[in-house]
Amino acid sequence: MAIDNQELIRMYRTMLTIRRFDERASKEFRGGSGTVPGLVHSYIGQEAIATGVCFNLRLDDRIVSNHRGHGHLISKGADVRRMMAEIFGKKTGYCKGKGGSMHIADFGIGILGANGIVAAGLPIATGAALAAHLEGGDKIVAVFFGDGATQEGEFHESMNLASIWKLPIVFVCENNQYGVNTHYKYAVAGGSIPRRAKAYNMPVRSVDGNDVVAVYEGAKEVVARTREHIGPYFLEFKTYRWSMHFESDAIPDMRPKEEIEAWKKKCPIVRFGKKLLKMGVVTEKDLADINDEVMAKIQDAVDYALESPLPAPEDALEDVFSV
Amino acid sequence: MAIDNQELIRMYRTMLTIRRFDERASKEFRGGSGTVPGLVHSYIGQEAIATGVCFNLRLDDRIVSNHRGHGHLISKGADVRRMMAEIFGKKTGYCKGKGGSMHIADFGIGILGANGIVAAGLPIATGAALAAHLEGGDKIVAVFFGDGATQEGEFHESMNLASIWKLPIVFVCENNQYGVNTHYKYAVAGGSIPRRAKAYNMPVRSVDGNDVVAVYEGAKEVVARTREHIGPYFLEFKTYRWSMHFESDAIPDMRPKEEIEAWKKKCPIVRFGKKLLKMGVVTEKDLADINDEVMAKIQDAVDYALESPLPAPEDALEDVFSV
Amino acid sequence: MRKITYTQATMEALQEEFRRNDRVISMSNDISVELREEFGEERIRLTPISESAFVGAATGLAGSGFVSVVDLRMATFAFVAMDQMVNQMAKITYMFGGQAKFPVLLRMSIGAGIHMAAQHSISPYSMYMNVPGLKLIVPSTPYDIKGLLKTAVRDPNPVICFEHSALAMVTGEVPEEEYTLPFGKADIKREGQDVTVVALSQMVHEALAVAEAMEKQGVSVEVVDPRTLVPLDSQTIKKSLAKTGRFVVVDEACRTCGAAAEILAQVAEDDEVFRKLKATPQRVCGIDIPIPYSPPMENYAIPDRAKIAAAVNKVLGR
Amino acid sequence: MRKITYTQATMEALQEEFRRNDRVISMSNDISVELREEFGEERIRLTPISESAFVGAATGLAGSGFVSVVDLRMATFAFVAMDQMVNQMAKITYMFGGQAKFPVLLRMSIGAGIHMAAQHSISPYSMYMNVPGLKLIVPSTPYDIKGLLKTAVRDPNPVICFEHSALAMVTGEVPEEEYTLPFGKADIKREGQDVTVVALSQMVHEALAVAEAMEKQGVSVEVVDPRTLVPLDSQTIKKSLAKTGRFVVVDEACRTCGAAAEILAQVAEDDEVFRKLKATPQRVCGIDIPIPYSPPMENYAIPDRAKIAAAVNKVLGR
Ligand SMILES: Cc1ncc(C[n+]2csc(CCOP(=O)(O)OP(=O)(O)O)c2C)c(N)n1
Ligand SMILES: Cc1ncc(C[n+]2csc(CCOP(=O)(O)OP(=O)(O)O)c2C)c(N)n1
Ligand SMILES: [Mg+2]
Ligand SMILES: [Mg+2]
Repeated sequence: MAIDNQELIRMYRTMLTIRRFDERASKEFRGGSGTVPGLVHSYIGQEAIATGVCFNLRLDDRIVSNHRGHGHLISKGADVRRMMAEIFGKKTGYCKGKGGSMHIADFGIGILGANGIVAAGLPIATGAALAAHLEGGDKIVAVFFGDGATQEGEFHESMNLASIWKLPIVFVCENNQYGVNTHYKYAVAGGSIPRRAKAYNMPVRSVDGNDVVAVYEGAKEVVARTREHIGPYFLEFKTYRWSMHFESDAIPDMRPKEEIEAWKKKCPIVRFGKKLLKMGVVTEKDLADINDEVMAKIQDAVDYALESPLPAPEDALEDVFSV
Repeated sequence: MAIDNQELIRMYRTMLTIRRFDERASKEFRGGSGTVPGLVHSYIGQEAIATGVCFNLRLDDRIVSNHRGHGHLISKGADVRRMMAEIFGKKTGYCKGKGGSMHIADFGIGILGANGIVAAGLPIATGAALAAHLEGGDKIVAVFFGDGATQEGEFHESMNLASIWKLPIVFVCENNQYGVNTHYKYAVAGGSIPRRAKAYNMPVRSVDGNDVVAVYEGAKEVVARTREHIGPYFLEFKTYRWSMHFESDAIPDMRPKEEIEAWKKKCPIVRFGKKLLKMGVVTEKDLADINDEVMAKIQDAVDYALESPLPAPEDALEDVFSV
Repeated sequence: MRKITYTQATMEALQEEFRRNDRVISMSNDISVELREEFGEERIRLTPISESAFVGAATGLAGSGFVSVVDLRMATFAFVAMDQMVNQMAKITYMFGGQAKFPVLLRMSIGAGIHMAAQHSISPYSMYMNVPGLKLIVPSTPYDIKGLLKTAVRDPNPVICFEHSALAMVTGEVPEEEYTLPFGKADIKREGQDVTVVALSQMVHEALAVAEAMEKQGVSVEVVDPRTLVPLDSQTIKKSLAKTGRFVVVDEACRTCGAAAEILAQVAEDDEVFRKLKATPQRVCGIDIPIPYSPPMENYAIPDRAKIAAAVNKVLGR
Repeated sequence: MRKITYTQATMEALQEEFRRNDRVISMSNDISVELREEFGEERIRLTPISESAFVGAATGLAGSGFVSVVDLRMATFAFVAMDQMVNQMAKITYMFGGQAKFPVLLRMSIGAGIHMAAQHSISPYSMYMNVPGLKLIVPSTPYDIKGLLKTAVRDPNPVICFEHSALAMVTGEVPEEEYTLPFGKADIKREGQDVTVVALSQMVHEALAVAEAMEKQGVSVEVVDPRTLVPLDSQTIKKSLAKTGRFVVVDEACRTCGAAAEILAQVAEDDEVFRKLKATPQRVCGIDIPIPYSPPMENYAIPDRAKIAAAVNKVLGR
């Protein structure tokens, strides 16, 4: 493995940060104490993907995220304090409390925003890739979306447009196999998402989405090629969502219990931790320390969010237009 | 060839009827005499496709057409008088003058309507195919659309839906190579439409769209298979549009002159006529008689349209809702 | 009479209509287990996340002799299928000269208050009101939604039912016996003499609360619920105004070009009503902003009882 | 001053802005040869027939430091991209707390009179007016479109320009020198004392023709063209009304929930204006039907001079 040890540890820490962040955000929401007013779509189980992909990105690369976006944002470098504050609906949040969990953005570090409409980020990302193309250089865009998004017309149009214009964009499909309760083998004719990407004349790579090293290595080559600005690339990661579609019983989880349990055994973080131990990169103590550190960071983010003021009602009147 | 002579002659007559119909409708529009108030998208050059496909359909099969729809309607059995009257904006037209050229329908013979929005007929046709599926039996649907329509999201979603539900529908792509002035090799990533259909797990057949016998034979097998209600089929016909996008100079024709001329040499009607002569199915005299007969029929349609009354202004108030 | 929730009333309406006519077919990417169990997967169809396709398919199915029922969930999701609603479903009865019927019921959730921000919260009925060919209903009670949905399923035209998220758990009296409610018939939810308050959807309940509170102050407020926006029963509204001479319309949707603008315009442009108006007519609407996420701002974005009461007081000159 | 057509004025505005800022990029599936020759294929981009993709791309491009100009052609085609306009472009400035700018100009053709029926003829601006976050302009003359389009390209927000098909060949005076026109500033196209007629887009010309004809009958009509619908200059309208006390609003769009309803509502709900109204305010609008194909019906569907004159006479009590 050509990844340096510090980088491996950073990746582990990022994955764990995502995990602890979403555990806490979900708990706060489920607790019903009103700290988190709106729904949270947990990224738990998929941490390896955002981490492995974004570790290949530079600060000036851009990403576009979807409704299940916390992991993408954290991996790209978003500040967990401002994320938590946003989810808590506070004025200090990334969007001053206007967006909430599904709409966090940080344009300063190339996060062009999460999105509440399935597949709607793809056209926007395609436009960002057009910007990168027009700017020249080797900047790229990565757009994250689920298997469900491949069922929307906006997926089709964006794939086609990015391909004919040879735009520097990586389409990152997180195939967690379900859109809410619908299995992709039911909803995607032919049952193969890569096959579809190929029909747009796009190179495709399918990688185990629960193995962060495989994700990182796969994305590395893809990102390097995309930096040449010779066209888009499609990456499919098979994975699984551990939680319900969102943290509320409004929509029951209809997936087979055994399936959920089986995938939990494939935990990307446990797996990566074991690997790091085996490689001698870390000790059990190191892992425990990282966990403590991450827990403290998340607690700090929660404290920050709790202490932050709510927006005033009239703040709602600002930001409809830019000036 | 297994097609009986009478059928061959009927096919020839249908193709010629389409040709003469659109020649006349275009002339009336271009003449500027006000007989045809609205734009006409001429089907000239593509007659073999509608004819060859629809000759495999029964009266109770359904079709959905697009903006270039006259050929589809005539092949499915629409009354040229009521078509012409509609295009002339008369009360006796198929839609009482409310729809015009792009919106002719005849639900009585399974014509579920032409459509002015690119690709918008595909979801509607998919629904009609769902009806056929639910009814049981062996009724099918055929939907006609251009290469340009394959660029729209509605194409993608319909193909996918029809495929996963195994609906009895034939997707008929008339690849005349351009959407207005844009070549499909520019606008369709990868430059292959059949490849895309395959990605939806759909069987595909590509046939020369200027050879009516090939179209007929190809569609025959496809239609027979589709009648088994085991799933959709995709048919691509390569062809060429002779006229401008529509009969008006509002959008100049930017296609290479030589290309247009070369395709005119591949006239599907001349070609079929020669074949019939060579096969001894008809004599030169027969062909001339057919032409006279068709010309008379079109003249009769024009006379009918001319003699028909315009709608009264207040007729506009009817039909917003069904009762 | 028994009381059931808005959601239960909705379910009963669908169950009864699915039992009544086996050509009623539903499509959604989120299906009801209850309906599926009773009516099977052929009739209760699970779709991919492809709204244009299944809304369009609803039209094709309806034009082929079936009745389509589509649940789009959030009204914001419906925008991805806008062509199929606005260019197709709404217009083809007309464009084809009335030769076919398109019985389609589309359902979608509207409204703020769910803390999901602007891409999940909207009350867009006025956008559809500007598109002739669609019937639009905004039931505010369990009784109304049951009766109106049953009528919708039997209507030979496309109907959109806008269901406010906040109403789901609202309970109300619903008879055991079958009934339907006509379109184009407003319901006077509370009679009064001094002011006419026309309110839509969830705002009906807010208006009623205000009316009750004002009663104690000796003010008699009449609350009119149009129940259907297309067709709109302006007669009932005007009749109420002939009595009160004072007009307030309350709508959660954004103010500009909302349904409230239309209702106010119909009142103001009517010679007879205009003559009888004792005060400047008033709108109480959502502010012209996307719905924000955080509750203090979200609550501020839409009308509340204080704002309704203020408008009532204003037209009363208090 | 030289006279040029509406189309030429549009072209000049775009040429000037493309020269002024090389980060202005255009996308359309039907490109202008003239622009392409001058600015090249990288900036004048030919798209597939994929409106959602290129409208969405316009947003992403704009959010990445460019300025996007999109020609959607017919306003009906825009409905296939409605999600990208209504859920995305209009809302993301707000939802992201104002951290980025999205300078996008979307152009689309509106109006009846082209005999292409309901899927090619519509005037849907009021639908967008109900969606906060979009600026909306409806220029009626070559002078206005040139000045407003230039402002639109420089505006850091999404702007939709609605261009009536019937205006393409209309000529008018346009200065050689560069100028821009502000948003939110109505233009009094003709001064008058007796009646205020607010008219939109192509209807401005019809209203002016009526005003001219009525002048001969001794009636002095003031014609106000708001020019931009969001922001809307209600001050100018109200000031005119303070003078005339008589109000007619003319809009080709369907009556129900059209822009005319909003303008009438703003007039009627204003205490001061309401007090000064000498007659019931009137709307002259398109009938609530999809635009039919055949000219006798098509003409009937939208307002004409006779209908405008009748409304003016009515508010005058004649
Ligand atoms: C246009 C649209 N339709 C429906 C929804 C409701 N919805 C939100 S997420 C989701 C499932 C998406 O599945 P997928 O893309 O696989 O992402 P996952 O949730 O599995 O991460 C659905 C149907 C939506 N947000 N937007
Ligand atoms: C959604 C939409 N976008 C654009 C148009 C304008 N338009 C009409 S026909 C056409 C080209 C269609 O090309 P194709 O599908 O290949 O059909 P052809 O005209 O070649 O028969 C376009 C762009 C439209 N009608 N609808
Ligand atoms: Mg998924
Ligand atoms: Mg074509």
